[in-house]
Amino acid sequence: MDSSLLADLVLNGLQFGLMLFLLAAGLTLVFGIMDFINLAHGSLYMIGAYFTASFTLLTGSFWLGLLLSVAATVVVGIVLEVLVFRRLYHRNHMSQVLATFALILIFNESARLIWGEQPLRLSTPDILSQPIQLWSGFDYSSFRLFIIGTGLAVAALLYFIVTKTRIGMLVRAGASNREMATAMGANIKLIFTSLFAVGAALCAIAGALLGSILSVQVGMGESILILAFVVIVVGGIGSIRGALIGSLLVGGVDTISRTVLPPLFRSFMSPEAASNLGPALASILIYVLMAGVLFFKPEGLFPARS
Amino acid sequence: MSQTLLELQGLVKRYGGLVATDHLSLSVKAGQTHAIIGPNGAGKTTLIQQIAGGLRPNEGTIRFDGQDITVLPMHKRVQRGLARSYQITNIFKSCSVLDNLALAVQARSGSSMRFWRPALSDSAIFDEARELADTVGLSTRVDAIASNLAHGAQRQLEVGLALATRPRMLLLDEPMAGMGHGESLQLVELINRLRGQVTILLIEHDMEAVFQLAECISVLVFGRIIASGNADEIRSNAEVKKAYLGDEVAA
Amino acid sequence: MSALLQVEKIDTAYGASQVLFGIDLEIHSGQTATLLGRNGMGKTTTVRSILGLTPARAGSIRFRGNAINSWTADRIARLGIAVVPEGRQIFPNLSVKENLIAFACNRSNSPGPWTLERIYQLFPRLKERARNMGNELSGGEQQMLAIGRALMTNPHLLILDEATEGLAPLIREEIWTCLGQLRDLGQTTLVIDKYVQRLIELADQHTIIERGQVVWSGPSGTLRESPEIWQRYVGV
Amino acid sequence: MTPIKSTLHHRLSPWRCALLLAVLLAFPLLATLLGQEFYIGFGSRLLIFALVATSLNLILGFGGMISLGHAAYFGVGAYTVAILMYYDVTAAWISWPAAIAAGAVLALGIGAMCLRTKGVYFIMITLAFAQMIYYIFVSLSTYGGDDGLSLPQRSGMGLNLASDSVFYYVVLALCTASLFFMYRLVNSRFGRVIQAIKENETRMQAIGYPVYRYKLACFTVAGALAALGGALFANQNMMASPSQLYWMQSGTLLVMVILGGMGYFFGGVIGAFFMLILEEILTSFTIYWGLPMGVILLLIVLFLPNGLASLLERRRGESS
Amino acid sequence: ADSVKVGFLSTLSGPGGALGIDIRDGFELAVKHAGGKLGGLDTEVVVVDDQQKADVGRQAVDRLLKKDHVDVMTGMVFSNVLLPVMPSILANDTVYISTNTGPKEYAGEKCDKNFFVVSWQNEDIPAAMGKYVTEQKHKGVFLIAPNYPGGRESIEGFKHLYKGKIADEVYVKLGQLDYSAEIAQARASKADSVFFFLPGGMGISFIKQLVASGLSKDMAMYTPGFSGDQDTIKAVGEPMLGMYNAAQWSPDLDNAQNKQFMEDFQKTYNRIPTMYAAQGYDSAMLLDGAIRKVNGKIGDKDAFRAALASAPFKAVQGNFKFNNNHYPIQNYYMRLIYKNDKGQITNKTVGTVFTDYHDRYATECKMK
Ligand SMILES: Nc1ncnc2c1ncn2[C@@H]1O[C@H](COP(=O)(O)OP(=O)(O)OP(=O)(O)O)[C@@H](O)[C@H]1O
Ligand SMILES: Nc1ncnc2c1ncn2[C@@H]1O[C@H](COP(=O)(O)OP(=O)(O)OP(=O)(O)O)[C@@H](O)[C@H]1O
Ligand SMILES: [Mg+2]
Ligand SMILES: [Mg+2]
Repeated sequence: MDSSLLADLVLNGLQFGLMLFLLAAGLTLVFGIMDFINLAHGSLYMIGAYFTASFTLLTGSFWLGLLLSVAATVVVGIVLEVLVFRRLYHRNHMSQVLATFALILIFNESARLIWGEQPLRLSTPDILSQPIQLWSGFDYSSFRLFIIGTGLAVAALLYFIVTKTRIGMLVRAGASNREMATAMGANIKLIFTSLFAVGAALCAIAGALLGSILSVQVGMGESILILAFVVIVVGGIGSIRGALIGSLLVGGVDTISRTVLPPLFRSFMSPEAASNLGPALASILIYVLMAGVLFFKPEGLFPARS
Repeated sequence: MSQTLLELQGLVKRYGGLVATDHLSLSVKAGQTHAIIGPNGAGKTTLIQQIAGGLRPNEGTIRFDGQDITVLPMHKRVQRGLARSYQITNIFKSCSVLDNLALAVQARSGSSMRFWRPALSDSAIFDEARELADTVGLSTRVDAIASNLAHGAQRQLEVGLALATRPRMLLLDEPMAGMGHGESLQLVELINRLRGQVTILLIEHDMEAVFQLAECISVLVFGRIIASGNADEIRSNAEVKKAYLGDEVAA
Repeated sequence: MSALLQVEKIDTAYGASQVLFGIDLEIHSGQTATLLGRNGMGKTTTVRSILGLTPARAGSIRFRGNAINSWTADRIARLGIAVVPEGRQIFPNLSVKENLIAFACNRSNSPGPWTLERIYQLFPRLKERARNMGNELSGGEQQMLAIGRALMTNPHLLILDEATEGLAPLIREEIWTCLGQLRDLGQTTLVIDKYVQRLIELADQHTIIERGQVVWSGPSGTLRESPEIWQRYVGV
Repeated sequence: MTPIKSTLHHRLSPWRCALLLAVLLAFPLLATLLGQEFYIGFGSRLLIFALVATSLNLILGFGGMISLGHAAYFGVGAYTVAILMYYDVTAAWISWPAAIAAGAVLALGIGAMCLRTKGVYFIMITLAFAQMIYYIFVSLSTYGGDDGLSLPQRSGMGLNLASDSVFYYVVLALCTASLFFMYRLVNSRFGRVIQAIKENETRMQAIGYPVYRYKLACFTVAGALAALGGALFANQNMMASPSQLYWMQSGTLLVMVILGGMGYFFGGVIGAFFMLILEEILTSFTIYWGLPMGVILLLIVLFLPNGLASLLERRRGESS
Repeated sequence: ADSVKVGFLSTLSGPGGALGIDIRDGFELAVKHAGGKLGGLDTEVVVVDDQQKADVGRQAVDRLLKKDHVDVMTGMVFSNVLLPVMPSILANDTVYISTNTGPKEYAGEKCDKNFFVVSWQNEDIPAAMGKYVTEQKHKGVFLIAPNYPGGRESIEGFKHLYKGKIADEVYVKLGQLDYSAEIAQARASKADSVFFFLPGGMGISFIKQLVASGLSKDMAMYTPGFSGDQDTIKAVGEPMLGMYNAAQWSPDLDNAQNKQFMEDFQKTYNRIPTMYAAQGYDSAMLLDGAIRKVNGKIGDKDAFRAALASAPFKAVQGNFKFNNNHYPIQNYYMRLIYKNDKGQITNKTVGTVFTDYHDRYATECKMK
């Protein structure tokens, strides 16, 4: 394997993994800590991407667009929490599944109504649109490097907040026993709403960043949502550290198998057959990874609570 | 005299660095009521869990009625006559009292891999469940939903479920916890009635009950038994006093 | 002098079933008061109403001069009430240390507040298990932790609801001693427990309730001299 | 002797069942009379999803096993029929039982591995296995890969299944039989055990039940019935496609059951009927049908916590 | 009948949605032109989205045929939808006018009297590119296409006339948007040119990512017209300049009907049409001509089919005839993306690759 392929693998894996992390982090907080299954998490990601596209168009600046989008998505997240989710915390997981499934429908259809059937294009900001030469003979997308940086920064910040600060403890306390945490003087309502807001903000960032390389379209949330769930289950639900390791594992497995398997198969079978098998196997490997982890560690790699 | 029913040998259970059960050996004679007392965190619940099959010991063997059951799954132990009640009430909350008991009776009356015949046509099961409700003093409440019962009545049902499996040995983990004096007395009475038919291993911090019921008391400290004997011996044991009883015994 | 806590004629119900019928209760600063009664008589419910967890339907509750009837539970707690609840209610996903420090503060501006070190002194067992998660503790250890957690907020009023349940006799003794020390330090406390004789020695003021109503209240002296009262209502 | 009152017993009103059956029997005639033959095929689809959703309700609502992989059995049932037909095995007598067997074996295998985990981890690991199967079929280019495998014709069984009406009655017969079987099952000894496991698994162990074995048996039965549904669906739709195996399909089935009412015998039927009919009605008004659909579903969760069936039946444990 | 009902099943959402939308707009433009009539008959177009999914298409077809009772069907974009639904349409003896994909499945032995293609056989345009790229004498070409019949046929077509070295051949999932893995493979393959068939949003993402990765500097890009048309250009912009791509149609083709089409389309929709729009427009015009030819008696199916086969209309791409397999005989042009005098980026014709091209499967067809 030559060095440029190796570099591609490492960087692509990191980029995809950290992107997943931005989504998984919010999901793991809401799910692991508040014990709330939010299928509409992917919808916030979609909304974030759409907002960024619209605001970027409106203001002419990606950065301003991103900022406004984060704010708007947070508002949507808070409204959702106050109007819907709050009534569902004490209900069973299945009610939450049904309610948030309904929200997916509502979000997707609203997006289609507002922004149309056609995928929107969100261009990377100018200063990050050119490749960067990392060393002679190897260029890499500066935008993807930026994603890697953002992901790492967010991971560090979240890890610190959740595990090292009082806020983090209060959040976890409120999650396991809401009434008791309230009786001890914590304003759990406010804390939970804020937590949702943080999750929404992360979604918006992820939507903006990934939307710029891919495209902004209805349904973009669902396909990645399931991967985000895989990530948090592999990492251990509720653990930020787990979400990070899980994201990198899933990102790594996906990237390596998608890059390495098809050529490997092509070396001994027809390109069409290899292309059937390669990507499918790459996707399967992610689930094999999850099943394998759960087989040996039934609560994920870093269970946040036992 | 009477033979040994339960025998523990060199039992060890570790949680990370903590040794919750430390090379513990113990034997309980058939028909006896044997109490285990000890400070908080001494490893009493951990011990019960291992005997009942909810936890696997790291070392040592558990023999029940002469046979090694160390690695037997929980339901097989129950089938051999080793039943437990839980420290925290653990019943079928949304089912009626009758259904609770009938389920336990059904467990030992033939296979339940029967897919076609309505279960209600098995009236023998339900008759027996009613009798059991009588035994534990719930005969007037058979149709009540378990979660609507008062705390004390739920504790009675808890014991009833264990009894319904027709155990030869009953493991009771702090059955009086959270009960007032009145309910405690009722339970003591019930356990007294079972004496002779069922061997009982009792964990309790309520010394009054322990001294009243147990023929033999073992004191567990740091996962080890530091003393065994009858009520008087334990009461007067200086080490036990220091580690566990304090001055309260006098009261 | 007005009372620190003043409960007047509260009615409380769970859904359709009313449990409290006009409970009165008064605790003055520095007092140790008790609430006595058989199982299921409404002791815990009274506490829950004070804490705002199951708000009273009628009547008034005043604490430190504020009418707190309609306050949310967290606001009431921040005014300086802490509880050691029935059934411990430890946070299973926080370590022992985190359980203690998560809510720590000095709500009564006490000059010598409770700190982590002092709690560890009181319950050395907790120090040994400091890094364990709440759910990895034995029943009794959890009880100690619940008491420590409440003390760490340095409340004006400390409420202990069956705080000795599941504790070994020796530890139970320690708790009584500790409560005595707290009283000497001027801590106001409301205790619910089944060891009436101990409480008579420890507390100043007693309230006995039966089926949601106050059937007797008075000072320790009276109760000590007439055991038939508590034997009748608490039953031994 | 007093009749036994049991909270684990499910009683159905014979009148309501007879009425439902009568309506279903008359449906094709009615549709033909109104010149709406198209809806006969739609009726078959309703019945098939009612069957599959009920099989999921068996493990989800009665057994408490939240599987997000039910589409695997549904899809494998469909593929069994399609693949057999690809090799010119057209007889329904062979391919439908084969589909049931395939579903059962698969559920047995997957269940054996998944049932060791609990809660959310069970949800995710069932999803994992279903997704693996999905990708396996996507990669099998012989059987159409991503594009699915079309059926040149419906299975043969001596009746003219090409006629939508005849096919409808065959589906109706099989669904009724399957539902009746599940009804007996729920009220049998086995059914009581399953429901009690859902209620309190550890206690079931502590009174002597080999819990794992019962759960696995239930999981297998549900897989087999879902596969039958899949076999019928392949015939109805004239193709087996990977999307039938995709997690969205599992999710939709889950939503049907929750919507209809978990643990109510007719929960699956009601949920499937409601979702599909609502979709049919809404699509005729607007292409943005997802919006009203979402709003309606949301209102139902918020105001009917136990699902639609709670309007009709009272579930055990609910005080009167 | 005095009216005709057209079932228009197309991909209108998702990454491939732009294609279906342009086909629909082209089709509707032609109908509007004729005053809402085709061949003098009042026309109702029932538009349905197949979401680029076979099973969605399957159910939609069932509905169009059995519930809406449409007279003809048209509109589909992708062969992975078309192939599984076609048997039901043909079994129902309904005419289908293919507005886009022309799979080899129905070009040879299985050619069908009800199946007409106005666009091209799937291999035709890529074959034109294969011929052209051979002439550029690159060291190696990296091939990439979606893994579905249309994609596989495109690569087959390219290879049919490409005589140079193939560095690597990669297939991706239809609808894929992240090409990091493929770009890594392309870099590793050391190819100095890339031929990609990636319709709609797929192509847009690919080009953008290829440019962002810096690889485009070392690789010449070639594509069939499908990814070199206005929908892609609009989204990608400048990086498209100078890219060669082949198609059966080009905006600057010099004939009357094309001039009118270009003018009307831009006036109505305020954008430059794509080849897909042209194909939609042609389809409607074909129907219009054929219905007129049978005097509105579309109930007489044999006559109607015969009328269709005679291609009684003027196609916007100029010469157009149906082959014996009902696939087109037409010219294929090489186009270059440039900036026109209005500053718009668009295609211009730079040459003709094939004249009156017959697809290579037609000989196997024995049309009854
Ligand atoms: N899952 C666990 N992980 C780590 N330590 C544990 C775990 N469960 C129990 N322990 C520890 O093991 C010791 C024994 O616990 P156990 O519950 O057996 O005590 P016990 O004798 O029943 O006490 P109590 O009378 O207070 O109920 C305790 O110190 C407890 O903290
Ligand atoms: N959540 C609830 N819903 C309905 N009834 C309740 C609820 N909680 C308690 N009750 C009922 O209210 C009454 C009073 O209960 P409470 O818990 O206040 O009693 P208590 O005096 O604290 O008893 P104990 O000594 O057992 O703790 C009891 O009859 C109980 O059954
Ligand atoms: Mg214990
Ligand atoms: Mg109480």
